[in-house]
Amino acid sequence: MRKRVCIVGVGMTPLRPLSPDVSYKEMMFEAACKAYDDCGINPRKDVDTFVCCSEDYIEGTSIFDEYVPDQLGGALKQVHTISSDGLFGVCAGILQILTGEFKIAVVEAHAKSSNILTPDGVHMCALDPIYIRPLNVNSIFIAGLEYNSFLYHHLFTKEDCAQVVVKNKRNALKNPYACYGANLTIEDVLNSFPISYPLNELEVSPYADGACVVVLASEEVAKDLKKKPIYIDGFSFIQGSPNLEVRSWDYPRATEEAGKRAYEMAGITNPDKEIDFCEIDDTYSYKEIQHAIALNLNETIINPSGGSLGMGYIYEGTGLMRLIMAVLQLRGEAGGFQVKINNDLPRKAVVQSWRGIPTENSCVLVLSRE
Amino acid sequence: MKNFFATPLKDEDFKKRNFCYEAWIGNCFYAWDCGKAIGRYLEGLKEGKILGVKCSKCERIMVPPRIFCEWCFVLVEDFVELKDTGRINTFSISYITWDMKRLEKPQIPAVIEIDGASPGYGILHLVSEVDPKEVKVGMRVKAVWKDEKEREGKITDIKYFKPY
Amino acid sequence: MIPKENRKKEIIHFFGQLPVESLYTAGIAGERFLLGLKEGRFLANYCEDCDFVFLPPKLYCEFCFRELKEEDWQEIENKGILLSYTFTHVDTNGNRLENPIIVGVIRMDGSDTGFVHKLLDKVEDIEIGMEVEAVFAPKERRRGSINDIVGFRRIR
Amino acid sequence: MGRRVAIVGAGMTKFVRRAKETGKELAYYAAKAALDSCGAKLKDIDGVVIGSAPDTFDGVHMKGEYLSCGAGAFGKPYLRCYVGGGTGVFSVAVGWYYIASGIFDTCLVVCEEKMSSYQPHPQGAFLTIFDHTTERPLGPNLLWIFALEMHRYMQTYGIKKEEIALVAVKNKKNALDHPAAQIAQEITVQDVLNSEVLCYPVQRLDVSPVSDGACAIVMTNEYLARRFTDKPVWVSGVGWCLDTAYWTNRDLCYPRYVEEAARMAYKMAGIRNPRREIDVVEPYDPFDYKELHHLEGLLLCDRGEAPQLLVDGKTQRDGELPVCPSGGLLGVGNPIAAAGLMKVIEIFWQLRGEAGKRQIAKKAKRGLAQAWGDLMQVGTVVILEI
Repeated sequence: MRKRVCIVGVGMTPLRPLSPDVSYKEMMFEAACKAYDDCGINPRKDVDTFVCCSEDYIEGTSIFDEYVPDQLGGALKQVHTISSDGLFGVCAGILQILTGEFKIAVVEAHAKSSNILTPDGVHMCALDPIYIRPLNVNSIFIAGLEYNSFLYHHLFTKEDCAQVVVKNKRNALKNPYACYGANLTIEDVLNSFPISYPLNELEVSPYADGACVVVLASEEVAKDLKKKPIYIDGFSFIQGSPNLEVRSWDYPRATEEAGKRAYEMAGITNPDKEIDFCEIDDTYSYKEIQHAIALNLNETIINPSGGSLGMGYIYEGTGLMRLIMAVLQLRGEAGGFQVKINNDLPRKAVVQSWRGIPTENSCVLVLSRE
Repeated sequence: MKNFFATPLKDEDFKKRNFCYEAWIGNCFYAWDCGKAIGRYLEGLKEGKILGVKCSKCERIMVPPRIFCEWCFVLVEDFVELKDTGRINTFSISYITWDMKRLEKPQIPAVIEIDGASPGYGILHLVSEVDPKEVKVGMRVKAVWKDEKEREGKITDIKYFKPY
Repeated sequence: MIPKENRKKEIIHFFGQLPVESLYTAGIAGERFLLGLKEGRFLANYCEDCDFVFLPPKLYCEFCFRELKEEDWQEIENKGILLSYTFTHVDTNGNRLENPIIVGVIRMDGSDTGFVHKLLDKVEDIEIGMEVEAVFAPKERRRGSINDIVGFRRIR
Repeated sequence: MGRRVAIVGAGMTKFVRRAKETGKELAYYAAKAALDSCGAKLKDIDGVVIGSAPDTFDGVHMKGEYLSCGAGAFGKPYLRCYVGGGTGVFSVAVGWYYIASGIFDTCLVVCEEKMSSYQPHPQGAFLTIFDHTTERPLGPNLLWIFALEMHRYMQTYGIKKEEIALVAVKNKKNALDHPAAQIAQEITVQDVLNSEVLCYPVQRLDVSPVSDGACAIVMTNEYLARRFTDKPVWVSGVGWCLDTAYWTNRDLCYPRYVEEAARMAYKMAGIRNPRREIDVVEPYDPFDYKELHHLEGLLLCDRGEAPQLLVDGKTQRDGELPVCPSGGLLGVGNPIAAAGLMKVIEIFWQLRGEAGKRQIAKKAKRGLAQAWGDLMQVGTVVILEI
């Protein structure tokens, strides 16, 4: 059997709509301290490699990776940036540990969404500069097109999607890390502002500030650390096309492929039976349903944390925050939002992330307690 | 596919825009949270003071301030007031702007080691009121502050450093 | 953890921007396509290995990396069907719009891609599967840009 | 070291001031040329890595996503790595860990940069690399930090401008033999010293140009390597290291981050005495003094001694330790990430004896490529062996 990599420590700051009391460095430092304390390591001595996930336009700084080492304890050590969602960064960490050259890897991702005064302007810059941007339409239209195509081709209704919002925001009420918990009705969702038909404003994950740090270790090292490790049984990350014209509008094919590969690696043949709960991307309400179908998870408990609809969307940190939520569940540390399967802690979980519009990609991890 | 291939646009064609193109001006504005350490630093500048921090473990005094010691990885809380004098660690004489236009009066950027901070701990700033030919590494310099009323809590509250 | 401070803070934010002004070339395939639009023609190209017609055309097939050559280019008809649409009620700064902008995905006849552009019809007239055609800007206003097409409208 | 990783094919575009191609098309040219060079098809590739420096150059947010189709990433695992100027060489380290992990058998590594999109001058993208609160209000530009570092280096070791200028002379001349070169030319030390002073001590001819271009390599595990080529080149060591962001708190006279990166790579490659064991080296040379600075950081000479190697002619193509036989960034051009990968490709060609007119005199068995980036902060090193 292939060697597995373990998650040995997690740390994150509770998400907030605003965080004027701390700078991004201070926020990262707080999350890093928590994660190192969680597994009882000293980053200056014990960590072999650091991965930071960030995008320049989100930070407002070119070559942002300059500013990451100090607050993670990585100065004059092996640090690099993966410009992608935190979950892809975890894959980069796993690959490094599997080479045998590294024992402990740290993955960080964060967002100071509140510091971006012109988020729509920033998102516009992600569109193709020749074919799409000159149309001068807010990039949210891509979600509208996807949503409409999804409703047309699949047997789901607008109400089903609104129900996702209601469920996730309600779940988030029990989650102390979440900042957008609410008790809503389907009507509330359907009556909210139609930002890009059929997408309503409440169906879009609201932005938040927060930092997440995850510590990975090889199986041998993990045994000697503070807490029982969570194992990564399978992982996969798949790229689709950046060109809207060849995008698959009604179905996330990259997620299906990533799921297939991750399940194969983890030896999972019947996900619905074997997976106890999942934390999958819900940047927009319909995305949760799409991703659940693509991952073959129809009966499983979905997003007990409240997802990004309930917790908040922290750009590249979103995938990592979902991973942390899944780890807390598997460890039995989730408190008020703990999932129980026949009075026992869950054993296996799936975590998935997507990088948001206009991208087509997906990263899937299969976690297990044993 | 052959190696070493690309289609260069000639300067002339570029100037005349003899090709299909799109132009875009980014709308990317930010309000970065200063947080604790840099917030204090800027408030200090407004009051005409340069603040540093001291690590309780390795006892280094660092500037600009931060709430952690990057070498010991501990929390740092001890703010200390430094002097507004220092010595030039290294400097340059800049004759151009970023887009390669000539400057009428050259600028002298320098790394200035601040008195009161640990040796080698400096900040980036400008040196002025001196003939560029006279500037030397190791030269003693002192901050020239804006008037109290004009200071707004920015690094530019120090207009520049001058020899003294 | 970071200790709390009982102190009125004077300075909370620092304002700035990422000043980015860009000039993008349309590229080798893009230029040819846009010059076609300028003449009111739709040019596409075909990857034989993948049996796939790209619109807008590409220099290469992104699925198999075959270089798309001269003989792979073809003109297609100005006619297609609507695959999806949306009414966007916010502008590029996030401000709400009184009248939504309508965007659609169009599969032009003879192509395999979903071409994204604006729709010119009224909100109530639009349905998935309807036949549409491109409306070009007046010839003197075309400059070799995606906006040489004003939008698409239903064929009655 | 665990599993062995090979480079089996390489390709690159010409480096030009302004390319008509989009960034995607440039990436495609390089990637396709690399695949063709070893008879590989896109379907043979398991994973894709892209390296590209600031998004603001191309002017596209999430540039990694934007470029993915040109790098052949459709339906494949794909990551964009990013360590500023060090990205080009670092992307090979990512390719290495893709394969050395045992998860992927083959990998395509592509580096692209299209700096000309930035208006009015690509230098503007560097205005925002400084700390937004404590430095940017002073209006710093990229040349400042180089000038500050260069001055500190010269001052500390008593190095003369004439000695440093020799690097520009050597590299621009070497580039005359490089078919991708953008600004190859024969110049003299006097030309460098007489060129316009931009930011003392940096002068016009001390600086590499802004460029558009792309490079790509194909990497495989040891079992598949010979299926693609008779002459695989092995990646025997990779190293990287990022120093603190507080650059005004460091002594700029010595690149200790390059030393740490080199030590990591030497250890992995089992190299005890790099001065004897490295045959050819491509250190990063966006500015002429940088080549010398980096030779010292790579432990290939003592601190402050690199200029002597150059003066003695030891770093010429027929010397004891050929340095930048390609012509480097100063001669071939500097599309940031692509320039780093160009250096790795040069070592690949040199070791295979395929460098044509650029082929070094001695028989090379082991070579090293290095890049540098961020706020004089990151060192990335790759060691190749045949």
